[in-house]
Amino acid sequence: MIWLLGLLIGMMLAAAIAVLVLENHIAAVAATSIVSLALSVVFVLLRAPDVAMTEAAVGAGLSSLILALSLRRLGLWQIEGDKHPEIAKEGVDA
Amino acid sequence: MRNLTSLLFAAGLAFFLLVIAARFDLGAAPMLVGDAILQEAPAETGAANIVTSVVLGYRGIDTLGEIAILFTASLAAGLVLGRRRPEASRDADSGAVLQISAQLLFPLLLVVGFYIILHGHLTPGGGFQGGVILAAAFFVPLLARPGTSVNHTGLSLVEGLAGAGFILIGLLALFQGKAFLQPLLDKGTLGMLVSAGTLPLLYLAVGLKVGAELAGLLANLADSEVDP
Amino acid sequence: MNMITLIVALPLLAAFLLPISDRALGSVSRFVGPIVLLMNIILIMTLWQKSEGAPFALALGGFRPPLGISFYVDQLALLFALLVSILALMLWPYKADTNPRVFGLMLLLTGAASGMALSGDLFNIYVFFELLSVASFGLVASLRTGAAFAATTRYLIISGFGTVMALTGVALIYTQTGTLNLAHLATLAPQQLDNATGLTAFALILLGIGVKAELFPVNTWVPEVYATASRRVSALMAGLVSKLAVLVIVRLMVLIFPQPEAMQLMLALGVAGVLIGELSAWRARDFVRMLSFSSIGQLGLVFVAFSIPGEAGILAGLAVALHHLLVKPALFLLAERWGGSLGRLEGAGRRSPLAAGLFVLFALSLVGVPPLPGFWAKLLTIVGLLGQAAPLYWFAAAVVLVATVAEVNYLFRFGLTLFKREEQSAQVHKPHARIDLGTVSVMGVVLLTAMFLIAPLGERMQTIADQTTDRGLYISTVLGPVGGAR
Amino acid sequence: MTLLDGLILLALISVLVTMLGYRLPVIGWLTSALFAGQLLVLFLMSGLGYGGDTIHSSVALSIFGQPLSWRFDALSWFFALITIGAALASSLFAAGEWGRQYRQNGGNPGLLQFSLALNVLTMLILLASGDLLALFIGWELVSWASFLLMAMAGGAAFSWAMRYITYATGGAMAILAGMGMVYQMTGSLQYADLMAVAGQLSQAQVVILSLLFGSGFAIKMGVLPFHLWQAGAYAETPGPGTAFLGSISSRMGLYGILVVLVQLIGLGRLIEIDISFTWLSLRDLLMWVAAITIILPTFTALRQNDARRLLAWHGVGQGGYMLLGIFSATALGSSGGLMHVFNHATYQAALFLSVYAVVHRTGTADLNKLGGLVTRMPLSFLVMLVGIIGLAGIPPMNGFVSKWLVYRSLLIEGMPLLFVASVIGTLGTILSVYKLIHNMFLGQLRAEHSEIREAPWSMMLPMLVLSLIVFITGFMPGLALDWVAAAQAAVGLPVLQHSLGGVEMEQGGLDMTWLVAVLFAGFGIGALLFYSTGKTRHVNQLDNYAGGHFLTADVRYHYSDHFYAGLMHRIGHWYRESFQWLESVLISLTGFVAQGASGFYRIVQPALLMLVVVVLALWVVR
Amino acid sequence: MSDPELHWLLYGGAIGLIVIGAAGIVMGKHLFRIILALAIAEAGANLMLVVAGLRPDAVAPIITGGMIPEQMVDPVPQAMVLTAIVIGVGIQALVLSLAIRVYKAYGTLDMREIRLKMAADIDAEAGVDDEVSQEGPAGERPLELPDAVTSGGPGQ
Repeated sequence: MIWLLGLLIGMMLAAAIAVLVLENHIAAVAATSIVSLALSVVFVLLRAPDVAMTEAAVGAGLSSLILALSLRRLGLWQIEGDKHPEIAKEGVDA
Repeated sequence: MRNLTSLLFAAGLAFFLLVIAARFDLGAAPMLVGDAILQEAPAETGAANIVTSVVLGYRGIDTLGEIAILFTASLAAGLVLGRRRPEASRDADSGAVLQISAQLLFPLLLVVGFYIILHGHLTPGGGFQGGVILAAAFFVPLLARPGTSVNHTGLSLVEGLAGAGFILIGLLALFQGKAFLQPLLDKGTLGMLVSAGTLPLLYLAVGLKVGAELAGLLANLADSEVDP
Repeated sequence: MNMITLIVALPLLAAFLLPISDRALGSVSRFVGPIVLLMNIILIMTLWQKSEGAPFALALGGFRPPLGISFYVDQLALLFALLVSILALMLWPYKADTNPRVFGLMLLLTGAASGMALSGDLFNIYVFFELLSVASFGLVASLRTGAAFAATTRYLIISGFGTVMALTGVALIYTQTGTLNLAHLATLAPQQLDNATGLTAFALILLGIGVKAELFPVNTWVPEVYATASRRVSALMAGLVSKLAVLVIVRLMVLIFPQPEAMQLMLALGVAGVLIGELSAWRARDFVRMLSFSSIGQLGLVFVAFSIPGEAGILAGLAVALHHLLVKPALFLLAERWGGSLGRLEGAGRRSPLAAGLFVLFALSLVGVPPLPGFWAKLLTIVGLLGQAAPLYWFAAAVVLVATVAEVNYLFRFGLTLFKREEQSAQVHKPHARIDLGTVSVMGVVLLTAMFLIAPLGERMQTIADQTTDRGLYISTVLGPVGGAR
Repeated sequence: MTLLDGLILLALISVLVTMLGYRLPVIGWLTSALFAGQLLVLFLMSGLGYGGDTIHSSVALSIFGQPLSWRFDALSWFFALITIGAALASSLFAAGEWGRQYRQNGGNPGLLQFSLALNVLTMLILLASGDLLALFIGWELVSWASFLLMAMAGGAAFSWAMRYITYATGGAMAILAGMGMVYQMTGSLQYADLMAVAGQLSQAQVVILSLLFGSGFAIKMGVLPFHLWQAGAYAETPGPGTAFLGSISSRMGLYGILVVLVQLIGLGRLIEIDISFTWLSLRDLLMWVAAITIILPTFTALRQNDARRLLAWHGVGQGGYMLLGIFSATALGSSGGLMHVFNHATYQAALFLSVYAVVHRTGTADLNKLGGLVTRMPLSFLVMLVGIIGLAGIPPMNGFVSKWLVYRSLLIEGMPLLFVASVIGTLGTILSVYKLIHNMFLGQLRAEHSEIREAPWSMMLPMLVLSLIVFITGFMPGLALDWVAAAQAAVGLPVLQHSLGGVEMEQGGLDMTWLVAVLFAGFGIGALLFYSTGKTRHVNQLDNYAGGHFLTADVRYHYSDHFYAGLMHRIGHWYRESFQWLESVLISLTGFVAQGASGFYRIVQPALLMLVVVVLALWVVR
Repeated sequence: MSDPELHWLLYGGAIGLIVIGAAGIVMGKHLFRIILALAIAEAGANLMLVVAGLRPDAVAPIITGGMIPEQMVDPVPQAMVLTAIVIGVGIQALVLSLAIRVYKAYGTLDMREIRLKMAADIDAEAGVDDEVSQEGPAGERPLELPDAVTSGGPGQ
């Protein structure tokens, strides 16, 4: 089981870094929800089903929905991410 | 340069937090309160899901604060975003398939939501999770057919009444001479649907409130135009 | 005694129902808020009388502490709860065109603030703190200008970062002790938290909560938020919200983190706040930002005062905090019509002499001119600081004294500007709204009354400080046999 | 209710009356009457001035565990006498004609009277203080009351008042720090407790305490290097206010020094402390500061072309004599210093009032635009003559007596260098007062002033009374020396043996009665010779010729511009500029730091700061 | 699973999330990324709380079938995390709606530009020409301000 946990946490951290590094905003949102999903699985493994459910429903579901909606409102809903190259470029300068 | 400094300090934070974590007695949480609650909770609240009894019983006021925060956030978001203009342009309707499936999904989600809420004291899940699903239930048709206007009045009615219900249940205990938010009613048998006194009622209030709140928020965010 | 929970529950209830009542009753619902606040005030007064100053604890939901959440109601908590209601009533947005949502936010803010004052549970404090924050975000943004939105966003981000830090601190404490009840923590702290983990947790919580308390260095939001929010909101934030955050920090420090390192950390941050705040205020070119920076400096002084170990520190800190709580809102209200650069305000005082006179009164008290109350606060602080052996305290005293000179300079530079003979008579200054001026006048009267009643007030504050510093009393009240299921 | 309560109550009533009735036309007279009443109460307490027992106030408070009490001893009484006297003179001066004109020019004489009353009240509270806390409260009240008086004229007065209050707050904060230290050492703020431990304090503690309290009080006196604010601030105060401030206000600093350094810590402790790498003791250092305070401001005064500023700069300089006398710690010197407070107040008030009488009639205090007024305003001239003789320290006026005492004690104590320094100061004084009286009253009368009249009686009365006092206490210094001796006893200094005419000593005393008699006999003989030769004729000042032409009123043959230009050329003005340079450096430095501070609020990413602090805190914690 | 490696893994994960989130907040120039980073940091704090209540060989704190198991994990942190998650999403929604308004007002989400535009707005409203002295403090101000600060330039 520890391997599973290790995998999940590794995935989580990788996705978290991806959130900061990815240029495309939609991809970043997706990465955020991957973090949440992985986290909710971790919660299940940690014997916290309630928290897992909440994290899945709120973190992965609702929060991604909210983010996606506001992406649309912000005019950042571009799959290629080339319409606002300057923002995309400056998004993260890590 | 600044990024370098930032990374340096972020690494420093990680290092020090790990140093602190290294001091913990790993694998042996003290659980002073936790153990006592595990011992007493089933008898005191009658809820099989001890997390629920903590959320609504032992830490009920936290939950009150939490729904208040959600309420405040949606109030503030409403204040920030303002009301939509009726003549504002809307997104085009999505296809018929989506619309029909959304209509089908609505009762399903509703049922699931209420199920999760009402079984919150027995199984994992409860007001928050169910509330989110309720919100989704209201939001999916909206997504499918952006033209439909949200019934803000209804939402705020549910929202207000549910929140008030939570507090009133708490106050009821207060006026019976007990402590605020003290569970009332018969505890029932552990594990039955009708058990755990007022906890399911509280969870229902929480679920409705969370659902209405989030639905309102989503609807607000989804409006494609706001007044300037 | 259980009724005390009403002061938290009633505003929340009213806020929840406000959208409904707004639809149903229309403008009548504007009076709901003030009525609730009045009820709160009456409730607290009667309870204070009934408890005769003796602290009591109540277990919410009837679960015995430390399992359930308990409220600890001592004079300090009651005092702050009372001040919350009174100040919220005074700074209520009475203007006719106020968005009804603002009323709801105000009520939520009051409820959260009262809850913070009373709560005796670490995580519960965090929850109320978040509620307070969110309500204040809404209030700050309520003017709906671009600058207000931008300022709120920046404020929210730094605040959110602080929240994460504070939550991590709470997690550390829980990992170490397994409890969240402050009284329980107080019994465990000497063994469990008197170490690096405890101090780390304190540092994290201090910075997290310090965002609201305008603690250096997490106060960069202050000038922009106060400049863009409505003056009443600024007054509320500078006067009330910051003090409640301070109150929480003080509670934690007294009960859980009495280590000298914790105090010195707070002292160092406080000193930096005094220095930077007052010097920036010295450079400020408009009234509102001058007040904002000066508020940072004053809050720094509050932290400096509270970081004096022992009862002297609590007494001094309480005096400084209460004084600032009265003075800063008044000054912000005066700023309502005195916006704009200082040069534009030449001769404004001659048009509204009452307002200018009040400004001078409050400014005098702020810089600590005897026998106004501000002087006693400053005196207690200086005497307390110099009474400590550590050189950092002496340095702090020197900084506070030097900062006072800067404070006099900028406050009275402005004060004299008000009385300049008008060279450019083209400038027309709107007179203050009657409601603002009335509120400020009341505050001025309170200040003068406090000046005359300083001796009995001092005794009362002494008893409050005694009670606050008494860890044993706190523990026995909450965990003792009496405190359980009353 | 004791007499002290009565006095302070009366002062309070004066404040309230002036506050409520500031619009009344008779407010000036009313205030004068109230001041006279206060003076009366003070005379009822005159036992103090002759060694009577301390009078306590029945008011005593305890705030935050700190007892607060008030009392009057001989020193307080001595200072209170000067205070109320000066206030009475100023108020009387402003009550009649002057106030009317002031009102016409847009001023508010009621506000002036109110400020005077407020200043007197606060000074009485300061003088009555019975412990360090009360002293500080009184001190701050006095500071802010003078701020009001200085700022009330508006315009340029604002920036001077601002400068004053900045300095004054700095001083007050130094005193507050000193109080904090005292509290830390003794656990209380009572005089008695500090006196009790004063002997056991370590040298470092004494040095720090003396510097904190000393500099705090010295700021009010304008002792170097804290003198920049004073002359301008005093000069910009409306008329009689200047006289009041110039004569007594800054002496409150001396009172503080007397109480804390002399009475509580004791000069003996200061003498014990040697300053490393020099041959000076701490006391000597302070005396040298005093000496420099005499010289530099006096020569600065020489350069002034505004009569008010000239006098105000002398006010700064004369403070040095007082300090010099008191720090000498002998009966002779300290009595000189204390008496100089009284003397300075009297002649300085007389001088300021006579200058303002001239300003009242001519509308200017510019020394380059006046002259020859002796024929038009002879009484004012007389008052000024008496005043400058006093200021310059020439017999037979009272200034001579006090300065003589100081010189004498310096010589006896073996401090010739300081003696020389103070004589240099006196030299400068004589030169500059000559400039004053010459440019105003002597020489050519200006055409535009040919029709002016003597000042009205309401203004002349206080002036004449003051010059009379200057003369009488010069003639019979024993009158004032009685009070001085009682004050010396009150602060624990050795008491001067004196007689009505002066001092009796083995090494050669001073008897002013004889001296004055001889002097006047000399004058008499001179006058006799002058008038007995006959053949004098009164000529108009234009009945003369130069370069073969008769003179007309519009030709200026009166040398007044750039008075002492040659001397000034030799001295240069580097000394005064050097302090201004210091001040501006300090301000720039503050500005620089402040700029950095507010730059902090312009950083793009506040979260980074938070992170930095978290990490630093963790680093410290670990 | 009592081995410390597991705990290291979990604490490492939690701290990693917190630090990545913090780094994102600190370094991010784009408001939207900062909001995402905030969410990640919160998730890390939540994980940390849950780990705090973890106990080896225990089951979830739910009584199934009416019998009380021997060992259950601590329910209190779970309840707290439940609360924290919901709080987090509320705040996220609020900050997103603020971001929408900021975007509407200033047309950008770059934090630096936002700050500059906001500062200009505030100065304009206060009637202060930024950093140009309207009335100097007591005494003169001999030093001219360097350009970098005058223009409110980048704090690099």
